[in-house]
Amino acid sequence: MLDIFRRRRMWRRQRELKGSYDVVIIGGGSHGLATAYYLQREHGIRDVAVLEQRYIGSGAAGRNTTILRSNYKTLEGARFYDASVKLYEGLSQELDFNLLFSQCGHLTLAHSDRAMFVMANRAEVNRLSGIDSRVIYPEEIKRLAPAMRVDNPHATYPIVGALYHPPGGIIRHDAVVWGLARGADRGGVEIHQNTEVTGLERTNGRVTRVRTNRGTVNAGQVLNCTAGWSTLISDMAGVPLPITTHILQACVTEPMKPLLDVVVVSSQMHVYISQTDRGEFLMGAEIEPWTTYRMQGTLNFLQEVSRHTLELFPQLERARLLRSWAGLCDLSPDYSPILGKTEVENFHVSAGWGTYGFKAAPIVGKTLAELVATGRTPELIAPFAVERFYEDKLVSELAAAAVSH
Amino acid sequence: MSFLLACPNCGVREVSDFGYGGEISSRPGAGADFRQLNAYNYFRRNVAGVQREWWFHRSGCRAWFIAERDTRTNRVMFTALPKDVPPGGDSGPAEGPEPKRLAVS
Amino acid sequence: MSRLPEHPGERIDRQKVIRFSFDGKTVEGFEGDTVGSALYAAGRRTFSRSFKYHRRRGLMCCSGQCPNCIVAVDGAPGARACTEPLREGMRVEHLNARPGLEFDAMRATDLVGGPFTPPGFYYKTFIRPRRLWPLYEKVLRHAAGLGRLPRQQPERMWRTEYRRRHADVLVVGGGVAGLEAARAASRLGADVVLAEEGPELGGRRLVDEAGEGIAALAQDLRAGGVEVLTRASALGYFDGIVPVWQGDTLHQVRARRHVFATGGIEQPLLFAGNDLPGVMLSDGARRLASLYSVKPGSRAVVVTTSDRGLHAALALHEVGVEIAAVADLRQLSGAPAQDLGERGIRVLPRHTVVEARGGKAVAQAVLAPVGGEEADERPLDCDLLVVSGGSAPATSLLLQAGARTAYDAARGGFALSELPDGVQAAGEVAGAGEPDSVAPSGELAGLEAAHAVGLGDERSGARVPELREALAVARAGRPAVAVPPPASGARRGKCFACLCEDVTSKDIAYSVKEGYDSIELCKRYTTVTMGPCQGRMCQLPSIALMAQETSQSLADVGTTTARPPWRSVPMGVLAGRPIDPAKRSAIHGRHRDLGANVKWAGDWRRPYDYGDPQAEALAVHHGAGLIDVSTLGKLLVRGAEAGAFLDRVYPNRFSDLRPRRIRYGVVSSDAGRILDDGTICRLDQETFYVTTTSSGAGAIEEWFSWWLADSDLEVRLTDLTQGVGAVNLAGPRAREIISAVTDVDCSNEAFPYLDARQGRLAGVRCLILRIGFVGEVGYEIHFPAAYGEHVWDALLEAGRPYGIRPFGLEPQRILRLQKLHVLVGQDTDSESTPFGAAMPWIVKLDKDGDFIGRSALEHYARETPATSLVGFTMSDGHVPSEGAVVVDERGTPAGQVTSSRYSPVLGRVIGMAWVPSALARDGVSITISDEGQKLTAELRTRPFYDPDGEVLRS
Amino acid sequence: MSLEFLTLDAPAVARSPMERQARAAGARFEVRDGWNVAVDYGAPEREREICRTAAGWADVSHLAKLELQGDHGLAGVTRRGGAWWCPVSDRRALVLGARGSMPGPDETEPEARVHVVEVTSNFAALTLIGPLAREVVARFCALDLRPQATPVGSLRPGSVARQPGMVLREGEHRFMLLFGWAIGEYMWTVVQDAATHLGGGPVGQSALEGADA
Repeated sequence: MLDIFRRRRMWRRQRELKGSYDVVIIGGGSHGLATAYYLQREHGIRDVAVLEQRYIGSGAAGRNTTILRSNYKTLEGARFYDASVKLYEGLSQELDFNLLFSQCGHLTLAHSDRAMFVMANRAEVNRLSGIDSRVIYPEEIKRLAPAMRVDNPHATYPIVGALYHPPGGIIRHDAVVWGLARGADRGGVEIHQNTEVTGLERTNGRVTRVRTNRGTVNAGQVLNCTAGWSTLISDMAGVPLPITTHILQACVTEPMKPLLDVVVVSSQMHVYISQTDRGEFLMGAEIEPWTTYRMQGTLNFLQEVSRHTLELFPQLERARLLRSWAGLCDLSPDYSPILGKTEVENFHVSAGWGTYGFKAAPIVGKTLAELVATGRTPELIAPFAVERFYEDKLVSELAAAAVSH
Repeated sequence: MSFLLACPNCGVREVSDFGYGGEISSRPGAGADFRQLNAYNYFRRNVAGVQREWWFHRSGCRAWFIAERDTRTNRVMFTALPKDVPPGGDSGPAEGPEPKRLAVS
Repeated sequence: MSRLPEHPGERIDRQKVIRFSFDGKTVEGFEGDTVGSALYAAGRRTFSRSFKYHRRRGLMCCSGQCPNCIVAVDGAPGARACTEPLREGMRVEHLNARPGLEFDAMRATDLVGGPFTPPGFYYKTFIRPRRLWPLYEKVLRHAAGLGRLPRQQPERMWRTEYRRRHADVLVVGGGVAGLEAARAASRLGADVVLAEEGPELGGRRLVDEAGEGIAALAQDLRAGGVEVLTRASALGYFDGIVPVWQGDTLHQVRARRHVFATGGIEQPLLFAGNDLPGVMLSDGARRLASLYSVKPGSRAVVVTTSDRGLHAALALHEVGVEIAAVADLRQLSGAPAQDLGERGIRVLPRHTVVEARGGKAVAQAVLAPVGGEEADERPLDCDLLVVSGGSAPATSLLLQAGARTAYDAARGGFALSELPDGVQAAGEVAGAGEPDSVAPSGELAGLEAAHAVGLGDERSGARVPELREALAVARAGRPAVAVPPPASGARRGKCFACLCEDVTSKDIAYSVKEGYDSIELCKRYTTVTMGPCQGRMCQLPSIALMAQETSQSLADVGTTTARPPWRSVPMGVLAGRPIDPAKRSAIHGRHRDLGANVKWAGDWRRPYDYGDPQAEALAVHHGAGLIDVSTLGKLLVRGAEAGAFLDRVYPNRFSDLRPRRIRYGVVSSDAGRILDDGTICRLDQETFYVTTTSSGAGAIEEWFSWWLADSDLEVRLTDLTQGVGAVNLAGPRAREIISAVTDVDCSNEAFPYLDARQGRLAGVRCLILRIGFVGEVGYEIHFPAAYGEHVWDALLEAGRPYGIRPFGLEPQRILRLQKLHVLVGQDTDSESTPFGAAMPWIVKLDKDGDFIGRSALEHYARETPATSLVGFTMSDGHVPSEGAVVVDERGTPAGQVTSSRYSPVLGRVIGMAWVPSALARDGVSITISDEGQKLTAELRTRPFYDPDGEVLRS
Repeated sequence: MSLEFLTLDAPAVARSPMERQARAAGARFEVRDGWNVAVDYGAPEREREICRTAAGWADVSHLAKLELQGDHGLAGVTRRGGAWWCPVSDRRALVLGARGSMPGPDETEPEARVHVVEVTSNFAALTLIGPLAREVVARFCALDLRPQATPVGSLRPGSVARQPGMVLREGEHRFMLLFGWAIGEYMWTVVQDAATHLGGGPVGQSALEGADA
């Protein structure tokens, strides 16, 4: 609290790159910074450089819709994201930086029997993994989201029920980035912004040097923690990834007085809605089906997201949409991440997160740091190795629906 | 409603008129091993640059065709029915950035 | 009242008094007024309270650019009072003050605020104890937010719609440049649309000369066929589409060329108290006076960085405003300064304003020499402080279109440096805002746009270099503009860099010192430029402040990304009409007549039941049932190589299927996963009739045509899904019923199981397939959809003596479950293979040649799947949820229930589930976890009803 | 055994998927060529007026449609004997018109090897007619229907009200929308919603024939 009266730099001024680092992390987003943070904190590894091509949090970390949850469909996914939410719960105190994590609860609406099937299945897998998640019905939905139009006889998509996940919620995404960056910086990690990786040099099956627009550095281990560019970086190391890159968009309204206290998601209507602490309604929709690296939004998105939001919240019809943005999203074939070791010995990845990356930041940081420090893949992330695609052993979150924030 | 594509049968339409079929890849023959098969099934080149890809005119004539597009700009170089596609283009070198010109005044 | 005497050019009609309410009190204005001008004329200075500090805010720009006069109109927050036209009876309310606008309890945040609420305040507070955060958060949430919406609203009440407009040229901006561009393009024959944000055309000409000459120009345009839209805001640029919001309509303009003549945005100055009501931009004060005949103040101080402010001083003086002094940040003084001097008005060169003082509104302005000492300050009493900090080109739409800007020191702002293809810029936004260049710049842009779409002639071609020359001459003669220091008087109080979010110059300095030293980080941390004005008022000042704090040039600081929409827009406008597509069978009307319980099934509306699913299921066993299966996908696969093609896209064989025979098929992906299933009937040597699942129809058509697209196979595909209706007649009396209405011999000998026949049924030509999805003797009848009701009626009529009942999807699900027929998409998912789904017989690996999925299926044929699909029955009558989880002995999820129903004919609960393959044997007990309850089920591998298919074949 | 079951030659009455909506709007029906056709909506004169001044819409789903597969030899849309012959691709064409105007089995290009499939009830259809017809279509369709882009006698397959469809420009102020049979009810709702707002209304066959004359 007293910190507010002390003006202190969050992180040190940028310096020149050194000639070599024990660990080079490519990507100054939530994953790269979390990994750097846990490397110094849990393993005392401080000779770490985080290379960010623009400014920290400029990619997916600063563009997502800030939703956290762990009610995944697969056992592997549920366990993994549960560990992440648990870390997030203590992160404000640990970083001494309020990340504004609001565990306001997360509702995934079901509009059909088939959707109820999926909800029941997720609820049960979650319950068996110790995750608070259950199927609820319209009466309870109305209590949780009194402003939402729940039982409308003329609804195109009647609300049959919902998967309710009380620990889910929203967090301030930029604060996560800044808090982790400060923590990593104070532990000795170097954060280099405006530092773009232009090439990776391989010798004897290892990545030995990292070329950047600010010079070349030697690296003991290299981590690819990028989103949107993950295949481009991995290609530099000669590691193919089963990923395609798409845009995902979001938008906010002008700030309103509080109306909605939970996160509402409808996969059938392709929309997810929350109201931020500042009062803005924050909405997202589905990924554009075509691949692209061009971060430009579409009019279609604004139209569809508005139409679907108004179906649930007709009173927002005169609320003004203020700003929209697009980010890049790396999709894997089974909607589960690609995490951990690759065929190149000292090159590890955190990639292919689709729309789930931000939710996983702390646990990715913790597990990747452990992998880097010990050379062993932590059990929690073993199912997510890239090798699974060559073996056709998918961890499919697909039936979790088209969009599922 | 983003960029435009020209269906070889119907003409220019909004991209939302079409279904995307992904980059063109070659299917392994019968002798391929399981690993090669899965590389075909799951791995994509995902190039940042010019690629050839499948599109389906879902809202119109319902024909598949091939487009060559720069994934960095979404500029479409050409579209053609498979039988009319010119040779080459497979993972060729990426083009330079879009030409720019000076503003008026 | 502070109305000026009537003068030509005023937009109000003094004969027409309009009454409306502000915060419940009745206010009068005139027809032609805006809410802002009427309230101001009535003496109101404070319109709303600010976002964070709850400071008083009122009119400032009078053109809808700044956030200061945002109010709620008829319950809808977000309206800009200064542009909102006055309507009789409208209800206007302030935002963000409680209990009232004049006494606002949250004002305390301003009084004690400042040092206590630096940027990032929330990130640094309320961290411990963790359990108290939800409580703090609740308080914070209620303090935030501006507008208030109804708690509940049953329906959308506002009719909005889309309109698609194609054009050769879209001109955005109806100032002189835009009008000239539109006229030039349209004279060459272009189909032109012009969109102007304001209520009338003219742009800055409305301020300078009350719109002189504009009417004639506009008349010209309309006569030339230009579609002129006013009160029409261009919201963004989306790869050639520009959405234009006009009232209840969202025009989606797809033009081949775009001319952006979006002008410039007059910039405020940063000084202590620069947000006080009564601090007004120069154009704003002039607009009030010239268009609405409202006297903006009685005694004004004017502070400017350009001639714009000097002209304003002259104009205000003209209408009787006393000018206490004019401060010009520049040294040089030209003609307007002389004019002022001649009128006895003091012009102070190299002076600026360091503070505005006052309680409810400006009462005093403190002027001081630029960079001077406190001793040189001059406090001047005034009730109006007119400021003009220069103009920032409104480049947002251009940037969205791919243009680039670069810092132009001579102009003190970011000017266009590169334009993308297909786009022109004209007028002030292109740096040609002066009277001698604005018209030529517009005309040039119009000509170039027309030329680019293939119009024009020799004369128009020759005009282009002339215009370029004229512009170059005009540009050469233009004086450089002084760049104002970013802030003055910050130590005296808050200088607002961002009025939307209450970000002060100190906040920006503070955040830079904390390390948020790039413009993007600073933006996110302080939220500067993220408010409703979209950076119009704060982008340039915040960049200047950043530059000062980081000792960089403005060019090095750079700009933030331009994001749509350029003007905040009601979601209702974006949403368009709330009508959603639905597919309905040709018999749907009959289902409605019968009171069916209709639900979604994929993109179809289908009867789930007709009131009593159990009875409907029993009717199928005891007499007959009739179900509408028109939703099935139906593909015609024709050609000499149709059989070879099906052999390629299915794992099982079809080339050997005899004409008039039917075979079940499963479509597999190249990874060996089940995509869809259905029946394939060979009509003749070259013709197959393929059905797919209801939800898979479109996808399978695409899948098949994809495999055909680059193959040389002589095969033609026709999708008949919507053109052909289908019903399934099933039950022990089905044969008698169908025989009564068809000329086809339906005896078991003449028409055995899995055969197909064509003939007439109730006069209609039909294709009859003998298949049995529901387990009883059944006929699936296909016919032209236009006869749907006729065929349906005829069968129900013929079946009446036999107790026929229509049945829906729900009873069908019970019936097929009794037969353990797999429902693709219900019992299978994206990972299911035919082997796991207990259909190994569907894969013919002994088939010659390649087929889709062959390699993968060969692999999986050798492996035991982890889980397998089997039937089960419950001993205790509990119906487990579909989706309930099968657990292993350690309680770990190991499978799932995919279907479960009570079967009335069997008198027990049955289902299907994925279980570990090792357990998938008859009689094995498994544990199901359902909402935490542990249930026991017993596995069955054979159908529950008619396991050997004797009924079916009888 | 081939495709007889697609033929519409029954003694029964064939019905459009929009029949119930037309009835609810006050349509008076007559059976013509085996189809229940909305002849008028009780006020033929007013319906003709709507077609002259605003936009009328008429259900024309009863028009016969044939798909030609193979080398149809059509270079562009042509009008033959009252039917529109519309190439969709170089291997596929759609012929549509009143039942009597349709080609017989031998009348397709004799030298070309063309296969014919009856697709009448694949496509429901609405004709929009009147000076505001194009504005009505612009409310739900992104196709460029300006005369310079879509002259009279052109067919434009593309999204119509977010569904696959086609627009055939039959005249300066006359457009036919073709769409899947199963979305007839939806499409009527969309057109009614847009047209009514612009002063349009449903019109019967008589008004349409009046406009033809």
